[in-house]
Amino acid sequence: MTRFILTRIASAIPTLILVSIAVFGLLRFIPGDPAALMLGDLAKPGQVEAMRIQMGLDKPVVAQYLIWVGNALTGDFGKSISTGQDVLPLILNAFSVSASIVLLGVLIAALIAVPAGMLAAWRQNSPGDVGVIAVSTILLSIPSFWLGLMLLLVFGLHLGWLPVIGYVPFSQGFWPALVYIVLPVTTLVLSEAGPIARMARASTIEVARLEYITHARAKGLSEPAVMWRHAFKNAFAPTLTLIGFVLGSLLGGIAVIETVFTLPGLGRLLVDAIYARDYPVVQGTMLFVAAIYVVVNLIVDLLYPFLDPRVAA
Amino acid sequence: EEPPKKGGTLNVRLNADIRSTNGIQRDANTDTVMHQIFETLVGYRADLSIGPVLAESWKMSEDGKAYTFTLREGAVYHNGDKVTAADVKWNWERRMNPANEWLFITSFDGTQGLKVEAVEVVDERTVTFKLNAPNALFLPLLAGLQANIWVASPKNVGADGKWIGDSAIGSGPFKLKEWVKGQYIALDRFDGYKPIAEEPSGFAGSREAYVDHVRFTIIPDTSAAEAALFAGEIDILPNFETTRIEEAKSRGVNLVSSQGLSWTAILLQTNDPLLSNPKMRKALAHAVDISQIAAARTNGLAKADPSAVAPATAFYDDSFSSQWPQYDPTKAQALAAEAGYKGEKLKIQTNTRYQGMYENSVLLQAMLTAAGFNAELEVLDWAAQLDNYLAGKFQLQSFGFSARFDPSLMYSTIMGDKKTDPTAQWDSPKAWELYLKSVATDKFEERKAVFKQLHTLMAEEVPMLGLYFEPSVEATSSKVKGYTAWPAENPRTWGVWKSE
Amino acid sequence: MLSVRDLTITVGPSGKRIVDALSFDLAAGDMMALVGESGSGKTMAARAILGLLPQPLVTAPQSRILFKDSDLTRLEPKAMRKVRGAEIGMVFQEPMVSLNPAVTIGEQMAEGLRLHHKLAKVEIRDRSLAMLERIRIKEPAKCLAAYPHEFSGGMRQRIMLASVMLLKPRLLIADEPTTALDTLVQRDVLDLMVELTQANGTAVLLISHDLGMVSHYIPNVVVMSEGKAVESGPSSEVLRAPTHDYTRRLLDALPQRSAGGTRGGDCGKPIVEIRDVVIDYPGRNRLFSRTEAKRAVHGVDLTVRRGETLALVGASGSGKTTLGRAIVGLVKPTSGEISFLGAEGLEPADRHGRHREMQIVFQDPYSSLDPRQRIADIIAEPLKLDKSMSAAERERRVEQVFTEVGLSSDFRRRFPHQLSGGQRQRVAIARAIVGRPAFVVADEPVSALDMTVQKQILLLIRELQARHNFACLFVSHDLGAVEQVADRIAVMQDGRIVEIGERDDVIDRPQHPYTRQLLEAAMLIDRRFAETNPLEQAMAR
Amino acid sequence: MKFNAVFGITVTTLLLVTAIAGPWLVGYDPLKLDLPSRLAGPSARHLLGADEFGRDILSRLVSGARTSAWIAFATVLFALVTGTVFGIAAGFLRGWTDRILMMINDAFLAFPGLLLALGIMAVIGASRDGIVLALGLAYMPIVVRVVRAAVLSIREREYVEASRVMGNSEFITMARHVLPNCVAPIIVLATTMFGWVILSESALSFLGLGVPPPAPSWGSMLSTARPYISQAPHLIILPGLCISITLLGINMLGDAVRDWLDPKL
Ligand SMILES: Nc1ncnc2c1ncn2[C@@H]1O[C@H](COP(=O)(O)OP(=O)(O)OP(=O)(O)O)[C@@H](O)[C@H]1O
Ligand SMILES: Nc1ncnc2c1ncn2[C@@H]1O[C@H](COP(=O)(O)OP(=O)(O)OP(=O)(O)O)[C@@H](O)[C@H]1O
Ligand SMILES: [Mg+2]
Ligand SMILES: [Mg+2]
Repeated sequence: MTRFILTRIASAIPTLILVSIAVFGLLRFIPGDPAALMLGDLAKPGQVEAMRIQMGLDKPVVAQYLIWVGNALTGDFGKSISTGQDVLPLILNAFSVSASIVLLGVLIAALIAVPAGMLAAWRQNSPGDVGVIAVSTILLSIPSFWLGLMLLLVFGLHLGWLPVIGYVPFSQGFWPALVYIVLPVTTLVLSEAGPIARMARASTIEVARLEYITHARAKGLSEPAVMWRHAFKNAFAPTLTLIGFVLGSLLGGIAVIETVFTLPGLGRLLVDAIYARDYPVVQGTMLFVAAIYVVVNLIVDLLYPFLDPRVAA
Repeated sequence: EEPPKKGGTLNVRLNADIRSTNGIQRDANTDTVMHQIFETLVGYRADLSIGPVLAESWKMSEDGKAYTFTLREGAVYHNGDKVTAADVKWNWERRMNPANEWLFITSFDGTQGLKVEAVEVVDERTVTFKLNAPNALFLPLLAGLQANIWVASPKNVGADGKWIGDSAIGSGPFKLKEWVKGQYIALDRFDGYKPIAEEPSGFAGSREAYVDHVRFTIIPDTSAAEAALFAGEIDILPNFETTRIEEAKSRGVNLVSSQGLSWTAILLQTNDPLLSNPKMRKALAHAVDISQIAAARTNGLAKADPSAVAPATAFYDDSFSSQWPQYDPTKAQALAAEAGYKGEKLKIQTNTRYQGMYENSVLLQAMLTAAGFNAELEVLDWAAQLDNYLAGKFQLQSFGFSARFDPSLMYSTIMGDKKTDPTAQWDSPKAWELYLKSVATDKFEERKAVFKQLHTLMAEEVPMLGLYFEPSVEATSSKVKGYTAWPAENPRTWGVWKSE
Repeated sequence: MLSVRDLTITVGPSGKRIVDALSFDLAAGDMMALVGESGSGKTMAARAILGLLPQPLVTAPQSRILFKDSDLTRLEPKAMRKVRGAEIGMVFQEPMVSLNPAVTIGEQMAEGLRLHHKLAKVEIRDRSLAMLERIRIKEPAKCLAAYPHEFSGGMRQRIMLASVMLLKPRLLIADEPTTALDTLVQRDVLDLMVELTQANGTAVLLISHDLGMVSHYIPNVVVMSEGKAVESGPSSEVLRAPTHDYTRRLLDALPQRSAGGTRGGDCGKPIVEIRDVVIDYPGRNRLFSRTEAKRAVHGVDLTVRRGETLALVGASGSGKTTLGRAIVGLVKPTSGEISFLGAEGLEPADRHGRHREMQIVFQDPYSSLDPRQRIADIIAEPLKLDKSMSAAERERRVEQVFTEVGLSSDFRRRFPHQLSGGQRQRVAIARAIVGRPAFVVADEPVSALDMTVQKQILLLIRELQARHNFACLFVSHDLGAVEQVADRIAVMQDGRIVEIGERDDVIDRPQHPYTRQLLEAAMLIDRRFAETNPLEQAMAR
Repeated sequence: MKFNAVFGITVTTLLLVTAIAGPWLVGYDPLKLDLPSRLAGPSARHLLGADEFGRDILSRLVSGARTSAWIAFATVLFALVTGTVFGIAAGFLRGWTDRILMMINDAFLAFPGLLLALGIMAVIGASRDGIVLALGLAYMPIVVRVVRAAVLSIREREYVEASRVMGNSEFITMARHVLPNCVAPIIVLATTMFGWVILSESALSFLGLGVPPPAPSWGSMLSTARPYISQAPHLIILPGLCISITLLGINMLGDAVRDWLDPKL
């Protein structure tokens, strides 16, 4: 198993290299110039050029890449072009924000959606099933930024129950932090619960018709027991893939939700950096996001054999 | 009107984090925050005249080539040190040091005419700036917000000659408490601040502060910022989108507005085969109803102004608005036909990052289409559009110029030789001569006459389509008292107090 | 105790009748057998008792199933759950698909005990272990922690039985519970059932094709054909003097040693050669460790010649299936060589083409049929590889195979789940032989077939051999069938071949003690059973 | 017929009819400005009201249907076909093929869609096809993952082994036995994706990378209406409703198709 983990991590290295090259190349390929953005309409000819030299952007792209990789290997991801801050702490701070919301949100979404989807499948075509389908489909069709704004309007403005903006890290106390992330987490829960519930329902329907389920019933097990002990593990595998995917992509930043609720998360960091053509930040963040993605997938792969012993890890 | 009272926290929205505290790496947000902490020698009043800030008075020499400033009595830094004339010199030299890459070096080294030849310390509170020639722009530049020519304590700089991290020891009414990157910048009132007697106006005059704390909260999303304002979580929302005014009023929010200085325009590439013909450009001008665009976009707060002279400045009168090809689609068609236009595609570059630029372009496209032009929008990422602006790679572009406090500064921005400076919109030797005339004197009437001539020329050549000056609208919660808008969009936190 | 009246099962509320007015009674402590034609509705009748009919099938309203004074057809779901497992236990026909692949054996066994008997953990474990031991599972402690796919077909069948019997239900319904068991284990299992009836007064309803076993163990019998009970009564009487035509045919079909006897020598060349093959199953990955590997086959040498049937018999779990799968290339031997038609090893690359010559009938036909394909498509599939064959020819061949294996062409458009166990098995056989391969591995191909069909299939194999000279590795526990079809017999125990020889030599003059035990335990029904009382015989044992 | 099939077919047909015949259905030009009616609510002049430039919402919705439907269908089709091919290839061939495909796939997945979209738009310019390509490439790796996972579990089944033993090539085995048995998750994913695509398109429009204005798409209508959310809620409710109903229909249709394909029902 340890070997498996090590090989998996080793096999992620080419992925990371691929990502870094693609990001590096694409960034320099798309129009837009960090120096120009910094100067805006105040720029005078020559000033942009001077700024580029100062930023080290005048060197050939390959040389820039090698310099960057070399520094990155020593843990130096450079400094942000627009704010001059070190990239790594910038990323880690932003990640802690995104991660606490995403983990909480996806966890709650899964805890609600997976049982709901499975229950719906179990009572296929019952009113409960129709209800779950309807709710999950409706949730699925609501844009999350819109949902977030609505929540903001209702709970933040009309009712005034919750703060509208800002973020307090958990290190500054549990309750204050909680108050600030209730709305973003709720938005995330609502927008992620739809697909998860549908996936759980579909795969449970597949499993529910298998012979061993009938056999479990023949043992006199109650329906919840049949479902929990026999259907769950088998039906959960595809859902786990989906959850893994959702986690992997969300941990890389929930730009929209972060923007609506003004959370200083990874997604916003990345989007802002892309718009500002803040190359070091984009590159560092991308590498980080790719690494997160690899780790989440590794965990999913490690969990898989527990759900389906026939699939050897 | 209740009397000012002390205490409380004032929350101000910023749409992005600031860049640094050193006055060199800057943007509009950075300027806003730094001007609460630091003081320039002189500043703009709300009527855009120059008033005292750190310098309580100044004198121009007879030949107009020397300005002598007297520092405010009792001015001290946040660390208790006295502000001295030597510090002014030291700050100046730091800025002018090419290694520091200050953006405005060229404004003062003779490249653009003006040159500060020496800064001399007369005594502890008196300092003299010596110029190469009289220049009407010297004081306006010194007072400019973007140049950030404020006076900082030399202790902000370490032994290595570099600015220390987030250090911000200034002499303003607030001192930096905490800068949490990406989230907020917290300021505390500096109780050692001794204001001057002059009434506060714009960035000039007394900066006496009332609130105990100021917090600039970073909220990039406009809708979220509004929500925060309506929920009472922020007190001041600068740059309020004019189209949202009705909504805000209905929610009990106070709105203050004033004429603005940011000029919104449609750029025309005069090198373009089609647009190099002035007839064609005139045809376009006739096809666009700028007053309707201005009205729709600014909710009636701003009038159309095709000239570079802002209505907020004392130089403006109605002739700047009226002297321009009138809205007349028939005439537009006739002119276009004369120019040999045969339905070729006209591409308008725009972006959605700035709502104003976007909406202007949509309106423009609809009007041009209605007048029989084959106009098309090309929506770009702002960075890409800016690249094109800098390289002159566009046919039409919806654009906005940031605030320039003096008409000459705005004219100088749009003028130049397209061969060497692709950002120049108006490549006309005649116009350049007029511009030079406008800065050679600081007599008001003389300057105004020159501006009129400039505008007449512009209406003749139509190098671009000026639309209007974005009004400066700020929304404040009903608790905020004593807050007024002024042409610059940068909010002020002094002179403001909160009621219960 | 159980009284079934007019049990009628239809496809949908008004469709075809699958079971037609079936009635019988079963008293406490009694054993009864349900025998009959494959597809006659035995399985469905049994499932109806527990209210577990698959989707479109429903019990007609006139049916009554009285169990301990309540009518099971009218019971509330909650009350029904109390009956299931605790009162009525059921062993399903297909053990391979009836165990949950994702749950350990221990957990699946413990479940019922925990639910119905509320026992402590230790107690549950002890009882499970004891039961596994009774049914001859080696290393029962390890077995509890293992997953179903790690077991052989027979082992899974025993585990199923164990988990049901563990609960000591009042009524035990066992649907073909011993098809995958060797004769020794089969005897143990049946003894266990008898013990259960005697100690607890459990009633047993056994569904079986094995008339030998029925005559040895079960006092009463109901014979079904086409959904109806055509005959019933004490087994001795019914089997001695069958009155119904179908019963008579059934008895006529009892396996006999084929006259052809040893054809082995004449058609010479080896088609499959196995040299010193060892097969290990790798262990399962745990988070930080790996369960140890398991050796299923320990160095086997074996040759199958053209045109012969080599029967592979042996203990359940001795590695027969594993060996068969290795021959067709589904399992890679750890060491040793397997050659087919003189060429070595079967890599996926060269499987194409040459592999058409080699087919397999899987031990578990259900899971080897694609649930989304119709029967005719499943059977026609191997023919599609032969590009020279026209669609019409293919059609004709499929039609022919349908009759050969005794399937009516009604089934052409059905899906696998709409068939009975025996019907599925025939589909699997049909698929294997439709392309006229040179060699077939048939893993328990007739275990789910009643005597008449079984006879038909066995004759078919012989006939095809005579006509096309194909070879067959015939894996079976049914020594009657083996006797009928085999040219040579190999006996396997614990992953080794312990005896191999001509059929008559092995059956009449067994050398190895294990072979002798197997043969002794065989409950071959022979013509003489009419004279002896099977019950007495059973008691005597 | 079941409710979901009826509803699904009705909505999809309606969508297609609107998409095809849209311009003839509503006589009003979706691009025509009417500044006095700015942000007006429903009236006789504008049945569903007017937007921030006074353009008629109804005609914009109808003309947006075409754009949105085309983008969604094309993107889902693109992602589905490419993703299924790669997913099956990776899951079935395993070994090096799998490893290399997954490496590339992971790189794709980890790549921010925004950057990808920016890059593509830079090459082929902001256009409908560019959006389809960008979104298709962004969604393809998801399909690959889901399909691969389904294949990994199905390939262990005995009927797949049976097919190989039969002598079927790996390709035939995949096409005939593996693929049909993965349809359920694929259909669920496809219908879910339909929604994601419409929403992503709105996000792209919001960032200025969507359908080039002034041509409307539901997504861009939704995003540009955002500042007016409380002032003129119909601007955001109506396109949102169109999206939601369409998705509801597509999802139900998907469910119906899946049930119809399922032999066990
Ligand atoms: N879902 C279904 N739809 C239609 N017919 C079905 C369905 N399921 C089973 N049948 C038919 O019902 C009949 C009875 O099936 P059943 O499984 O009870 O047979 P059986 O007596 O157990 O046969 P075997 O001995 O082969 O297991 C068979 O002919 C089968 O084809
Ligand atoms: N996937 C597996 N992992 C581990 N062990 C296995 C696996 N499959 C089979 N075995 C073990 O290999 C041995 C041989 O199994 P095999 O299926 O070949 O037996 P068999 O002779 O066919 O038995 P039966 O007659 O019961 O079908 C058994 O002990 C079984 O537990
Ligand atoms: Mg049966
Ligand atoms: Mg076996």
